Parts: sequence; structure tokens; C-alpha cells
Amino acid sequence: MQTAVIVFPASNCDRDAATALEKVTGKAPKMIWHRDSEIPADVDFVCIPGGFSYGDYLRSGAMASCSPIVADLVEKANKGLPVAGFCNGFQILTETGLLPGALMRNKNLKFVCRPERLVVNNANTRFTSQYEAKSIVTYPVAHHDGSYFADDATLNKLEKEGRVVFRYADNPNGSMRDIAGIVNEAGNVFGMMPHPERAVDELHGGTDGLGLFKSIIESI
Amino acid sequence: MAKLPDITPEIVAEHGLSEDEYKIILKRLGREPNLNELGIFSVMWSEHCSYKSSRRHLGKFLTTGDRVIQGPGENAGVIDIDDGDAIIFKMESHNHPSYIEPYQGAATGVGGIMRDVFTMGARPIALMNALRFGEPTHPKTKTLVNGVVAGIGGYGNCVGVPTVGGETNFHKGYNGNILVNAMCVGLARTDNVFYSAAKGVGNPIFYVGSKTGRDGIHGATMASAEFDDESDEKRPTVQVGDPFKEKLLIEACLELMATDAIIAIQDMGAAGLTSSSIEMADKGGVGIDLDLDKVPQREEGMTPYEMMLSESQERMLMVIQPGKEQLAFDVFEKWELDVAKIGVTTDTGNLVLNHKGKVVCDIPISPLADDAPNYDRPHVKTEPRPVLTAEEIHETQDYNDALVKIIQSPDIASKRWIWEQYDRHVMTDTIDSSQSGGDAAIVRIHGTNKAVAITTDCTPRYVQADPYEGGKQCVAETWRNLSCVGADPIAITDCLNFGNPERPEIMGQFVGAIDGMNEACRAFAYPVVSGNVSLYNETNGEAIPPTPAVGGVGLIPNLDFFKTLKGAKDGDTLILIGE
Amino acid sequence: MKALVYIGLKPGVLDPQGRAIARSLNDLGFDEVNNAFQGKVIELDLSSEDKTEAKAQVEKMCEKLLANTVIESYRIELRD
Amino acid sequence: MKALVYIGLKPGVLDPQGRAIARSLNDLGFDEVNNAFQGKVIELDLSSEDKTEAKAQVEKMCEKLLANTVIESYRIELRD
Ligand SMILES: Nc1ncnc2c1ncn2[C@@H]1O[C@H](COP(=O)(O)OP(=O)(O)O)[C@@H](O)[C@H]1O
Repeated sequence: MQTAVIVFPASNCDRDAATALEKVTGKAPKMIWHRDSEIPADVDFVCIPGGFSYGDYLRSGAMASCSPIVADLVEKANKGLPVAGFCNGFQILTETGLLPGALMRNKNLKFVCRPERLVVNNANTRFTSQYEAKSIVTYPVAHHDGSYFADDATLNKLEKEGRVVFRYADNPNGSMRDIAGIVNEAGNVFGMMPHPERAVDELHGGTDGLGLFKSIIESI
Repeated sequence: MAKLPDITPEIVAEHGLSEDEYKIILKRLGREPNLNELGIFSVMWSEHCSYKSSRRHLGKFLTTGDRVIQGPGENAGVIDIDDGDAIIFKMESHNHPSYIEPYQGAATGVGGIMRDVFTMGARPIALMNALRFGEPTHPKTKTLVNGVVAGIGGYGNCVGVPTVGGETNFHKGYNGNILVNAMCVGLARTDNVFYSAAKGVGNPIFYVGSKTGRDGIHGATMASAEFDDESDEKRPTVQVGDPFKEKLLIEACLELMATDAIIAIQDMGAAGLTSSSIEMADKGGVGIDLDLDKVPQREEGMTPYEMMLSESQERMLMVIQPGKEQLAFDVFEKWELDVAKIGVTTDTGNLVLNHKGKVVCDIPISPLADDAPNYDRPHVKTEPRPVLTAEEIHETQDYNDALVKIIQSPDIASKRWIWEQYDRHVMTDTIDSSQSGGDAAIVRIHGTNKAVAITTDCTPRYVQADPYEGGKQCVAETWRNLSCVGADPIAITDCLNFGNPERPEIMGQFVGAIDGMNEACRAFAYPVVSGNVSLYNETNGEAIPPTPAVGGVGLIPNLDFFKTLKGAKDGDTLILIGE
Repeated sequence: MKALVYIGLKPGVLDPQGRAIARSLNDLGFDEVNNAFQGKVIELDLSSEDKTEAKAQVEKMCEKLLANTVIESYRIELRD
Repeated sequence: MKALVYIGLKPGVLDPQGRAIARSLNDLGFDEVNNAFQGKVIELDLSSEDKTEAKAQVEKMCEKLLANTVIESYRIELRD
């Protein structure tokens, strides 16, 4: 099982993601530099980590979504490669169009960092199979642009198809319908604003995130 | 280039140099300086760079100890935390810029202190901030708090270093002068610490980071405005920070530091290119020739004066090992930073600046440091306020009401609104932070079972009542806070914020506080390894309360043994220790 | 040539920035402010010669990068 | 009445956003972009009647809240 983490110049959760992946798979992920043009063929799962990719000027994730490595990622994701984006990774995935909707400035306009309780809305995905349906997990959030927006038709479709994977128990940012994480139609591309990779260590604040990484490994 | 104006007494005064100081310059040069040279002397001899009012008093501090690898005098202090690991840390003020433009002022304060730390080879692992604002009801306070907090978060969060703690006070004494003190703690290997002394002759000098613009060229620019027509276009501006660039700069510097390419390195802080080049040369006992045409420039038509005095952010200067130039270019280009070889070290002992084929400055370096003014400013001891005994205080009739009042007081009230805007978890080594309201933050050394504890403390009203006792108390409080979480306190950094040192009563507060702090440091064998002085914090003759902020760092050798506020249960026994 | 690109939120998309501005202005006593909206302007300095061509290119820039058409709409103005 | 307030950084102030945008556009192959600057537009919906009066008020709003004149300059346009 080979995992990989894409590293943009101002990714800052790349090490955190790598630490979590290594903890669960026992093997260090490949770190893929943003200027590389291809995801290596032996990679089974790609993580887009949190951070500020290219400084997040213009809009969070916008510039990263135009990078060469992301072009290759989009192509491979469309062919079924499992991909997860956390925080900035989620923003990048929506900017590429792999996931619907957009992440806007938090409703109160402030950066928010705190542990957040989340409801596992669908435990039937390859990202959440290790959780009980409707169980509550705590992951930290840390973002300025995390308010999920999509038009009603998209939101209805997401809900009908069970693609709202996580919901906030106490919405921290104004996301529509309390959406914290969603999956694409094919079920292989997942994004969420909270940080599961920051919830894999008792000393650091809890291990609720392990289930998510174990689910991914299980599914491959 | 336009002709430089003759140096008049007005120009000298605009540069903040006294007549006596100017006379020393004339004597050492044996001639009149030109405007570029005058500008360089003025920034090097400014309070900020020369510590002319404070130097002799800072010299009293205990600065050595078993674990001290580097005390004051470098970009930051370095302590040994065993196993080949070193902690590098410092605190610094960005008070005035934060009052003018709270977001950018605070942001660039965070950027500056991080550069001081990674310049020495450390990866920043934690940030703290000590903030003082005016009364909550003052019309400016709300905007200032909002902007400062957003700026600190905006910069630190983006770079990806957790902001794990701090302190915030409100007092009318800060209505016209807020304090924004930022502290950064970094992790390095003891055998890979970098210093600023430029060694060797003929070694290439590299400039890296952002381009140089006309940022923060202070009042002195009025003099330069006389010889250009577009003075409006060139008006001095507040520095704007670019945390994205800083992140790249950290990664690039650390990557190059893993090789043997760097002989010396210095960040460009206040007085950018001037102080960085002169400090490196002075410490290494060499001269420096710079070709200003090679300096990456953001704007057209920049004069040597502007380039030397610019405070553009996110820039570094380094002396590179000959033969390693290409390696340096490759690393910085990989991280998409501007990089240029702008000069060489020489054996002349002079700073020589070339611009468009002309020598525009040629001055000996040693007087800039050796002859820097060092004043023994008159000071009068602050009469300590009479001690208030418990008997003199009326017992409250309503304890509930008293409790509510205490909880409501802005100094005591929860600071959650502030620290929730700071990413406290990034790097996934934060064991305890503002979130739990503990006495000190705890940050694990990545991949190990040990941690550092960090705290900042100062109670200005104590220092105001009695500078000596108050100074002692600041240091003692950090010691207690570190001990409380189970850490062995090791060393402190400080940020001494005071009013106008030319007033004997202010100077008295300053000297008293230092003596008190030093007394505590010696009693605990708890040395000062770095620090910063911010004077002239006053408006219309009203000085801020004396505020010597202290940042303490301790070691938790084994994370199986530490304590936080978490875990108290119903029925636990409370014990009060001490008087 | 210069291109000015005005980017604003589409109607129906919540504009918390705009709201906060209106509120703050009201708080400051500017009661005449009923509503505020915040948008971006991006000024591009172009070395293009031909206006029609330039406009077509800037439109592409908007679609590819400058605007997120899920939430934003844009308007382009060219100036010499 | 509507007021449009354009706020941009003063010349000489570092504009990291603008630079990053220009770079990204170049990377995407838009070589004609020499430079980019990013500013804000704030649209105010006002219940004022008198134009001169409104303009004076909006100027006050700019000075007090909307722009930080240490680093930003602004321009006001009124529309019915
Ligand atoms: N400016 C700040 N930045 C980060 N954390 C802060 C700041 N101000 C206060 N805090 C945090 O809030 C908590 C409570 O602060 P404070 O009331 O000053 O506590 P104490 O009196 O115990 O020092 C502390 O953990 C402190 O780290």
C-alpha cells in the first residue's frame, strides 16, 4: 500500500498528513512536489494536505488547482484513484471541480481553530467504513475559508445520494446544511475542512481521526 | 542619480543624530559624510539598533548557564535541551507599526521574530504573543484588537507555526501606545547552529527573499525627498508582510543549511541591508563591498539611500562558501525566491557601496559599532508605592458581586475570542496551549518523548508600583508557570517596553525593573539569552505603564510526567502552597 | 493595455463581508447605509495590442483562474 | 443612491496578491500579463437624497473605516 502527499510551496500540514499516514500504514508516504508533473504509477492513495498552497492569494486553493500536478491528479481521480483533501486540500478539490460547491470566508469573517464535534453522516463510504453511522467524532478545525456553499439543487443532490459524509454538530463557519465533508459521485474523491490528521495522537488531543485513515487503507 | 544634497544641520537633525553624535562622525571619517553615509550612521546609531540608552544596563544581566549555547548578541538565544537538540528563541516588539496599521504591523512583527529564529538554523515550532491595549471603551481599542489579532493569526497560521499562548491586558495607559510583543521558539541541532559573523575575505555575499521596495523608510526620507520630483509617489510606507514568502524562505534556508554552503547568515530586520551587512562584517572583522545594482528591486529608480534603509520584509543576507554559489542559486530558485550575489567580503574593514559605476559610500565599519553612543542617562529611583495590608481593605458585602466583577474584568475574562483565531495545532506537537488555559504551553520535540514548556508574563501594575519588585515578579512568574506544568525552567527572553528614556523617572523605572529581573534570574540561575528593548512608548508626555514582558522556556524531559489543568474531578482535594 | 476585472458574488450567495461592513458603518452612525457588498477588482497590465483579442484572453483568465463561477460573476473593462 | 468605493494599495506598497496572480497567469500560459494588482470594490446602498452630501459622507466612511489611508487609497463613484 503506497500513499502519497502532494506538497505545495506553502502546504503546512504536509508533515502532519505524512505522520498520520505512516502511523496507520507503517510506511512513509511519497511526498510529491507541486512542480512534478505526474503522480507515480504505484501510488494507491493521494492526500492533499492543509496549508495555504500558494499563499492562498486570490481565493483559497485557486492557484493550486491550476498547477501541473493537480492536472494529473484530476485525470487519475477521474479514473478512480482514491483522493482525500483536508482543509486547503478540500478547497483545492472544489476549485478543480472534482468536488461540487465552494468554500467561502467563515460567516463571522474570522479564522477559527478549535476541536469540533462531527456527525458521521454516512459510514458507508471508503473513507468512513470504520465508524458507526451517526457516531460523533472530534477533529480540530483551523481555517478562515471553510463555509461550504453550493446551490440548492447541488445540496439536495448531495444529500439524496448520501454524499454528505460529515456534518458539524456545532457549525463553526456558516457552512450550508452544516456540511463538513463530502464525497464525489464515484465515491473515490473526498474532501473535508476539519483535520483528521490532527486527531491521531492521544497527547495531541485525541485519536478519533484514526478511523478515517484505517477506512481508507481497508478500502484499498 | 540625482546629486546628493549637502549635509545641513537640519538634515542631521532629521536623521535623529545629535550635534555631538555628528561630531564623532566627522572626526572618524575625517570629512563630511554624504547623505547615504549619514543615513547609515543614523540607523546604526538609532536607539533601535545601537541600544544607546539601555546597553550599559542590559550588560548586568546573568547571561550564562550550563545549558546556554548562545546568549544575547546574536539574532536569538540558544539553549541545550539534550540529545543534540537546541532551542532557539527570542521575543521582539512591533508596537509602533501595529498602532499605525494593526494588521500589517502585527503580522510583520511575527514575521520578523520568526526570521530571527530560523536565521540561526532552527525550524520555528511555536509562537507566543504578549499584547497590551488601551481601555476597551476607548474608540480605537476595538479596531486595534481586531487588527492585531487578525494580523498575528494571518501570518502565523499561513506559515504553519502554531501560536500556542500569550497574554493580553487592557489599561488606559496604553490608549495611545499599544504593545505587540511576539515570541518565537525554534528547534535546531546543537551542531548545526548558524551565526552572523562574516568570516574570510573574498567570499560571496548573497541576497535572498523578496525584492527591496521603499517600505518603512522612516522620517529620514524627508531629506531625500528634497532631491526628487515625485516625492508623493515615494512617500514612506508601512511594511506589508507576505507570509507565503516567509514560508518559502524558511524551507529554502533550512534546506541550504543542511549543506555546508553557508558561512554566515543574518536576516534583514529593521534598517535592513544596512544593519545586516554591517553587523555581519563587524562581527567577522572584515569589510564588505556591495554592488547595489544587483539588489533585487521592486520599484524603479531606487536610490542607494532607499535601498540601504528599506525595511522590506522577508529578506536575508548570507556569506556563501566559495564554490557553493551554484548550490545556493539552485536551492533558492527551487523555492522561487529572488536570489542574487550582491557583493564580497574584503580586507579593507570598510563598507563600500557601488551604484551605477560610482562609489556612493565608503566608510570604516568599526566606528559604526565601536563608537556607537552609549549613554548613561540620568535616572531617579521610583518611590515604591506604600504596601497595602489586608486590614486596610474593606471586606466586600457581596461576594457574588465581587466574583462577577472579577470575571467581567477584561484582563481576567476569557481570551478565547483571541486564541481561537490562532492555529494552535499545526505541526501536531502541541500538547497544551491557550485552549486549556494552563500556565504554560507545552510543545513536543517532534518524534521524541520530551517537550518544551513556554510562557510569557508581566504584570505592569506591579512594575509601576515598584519597578524592582515588579521586575522580580515577572521573572518569578514565568518560573512558576513553567514549574507548574512539570518543566525545568532553563532561560528567558525579554521585551522591555518603556516610555521616553530621556526622562529620568522613566529611566528609573527601566533601571529598577532590570535590577529586579536580574536579581530573580540570579536567584534561580535562570539566564537571559535574548531580548529586545522598545523605548519612547509615549504620547503627549504620557508614558505607558512600564512593561518588561518576559518569555520563559523550560524542558519537560519525559512526557510521561507533566501536568496541565485537565483532569480535575469532583471531590479532588485542593491544596494551597506558599504564603 | 490595461484590463480591469470586477469580480462580485452572484446574487443569492451570502456576503458576510458586505454585511459586516454595513453593520459597522451603521454602528459608526452612518444610518443612511442600507446595505453593502464587497467585491474584488483585479487590474491587469497587458502587453496585448488588439482589444478584441485581449478581451477574449482575459475572459479565459477569468474562467480558468480569476473568478470561481460557482459563486462569483465577473465583468471586464479594457483601457488603453 | 449607490456609491461605489474602489480601494487599492498605494503605489509602492507591496502587493503580494497582485504578484501571485500575475505569476499564476504567466504559468498558465498567459504571457501577455506583465503585472497584476488586486483591490477591493465596496458597493454601498444609500438612502441619501443629496449627491454632494452623500459623497462627503462616503468620504468620511472611507477615512474612518473602509480604507486604511496609511497604505490604501480610495476613489468614490456615485450612481443613482
Ligand atoms: N494574546 C494571546 N495569545 C494567545 N493566547 C492567549 C493570549 N492572551 C491570553 N491567552 C491565553 O489565554 C489563557 C488565559 O490567559 P490569562 O487570562 O492571561 O491567564 P493567566 O492569568 O493564567 O496567565 C492562557 O492560556 C493564555 O495563553
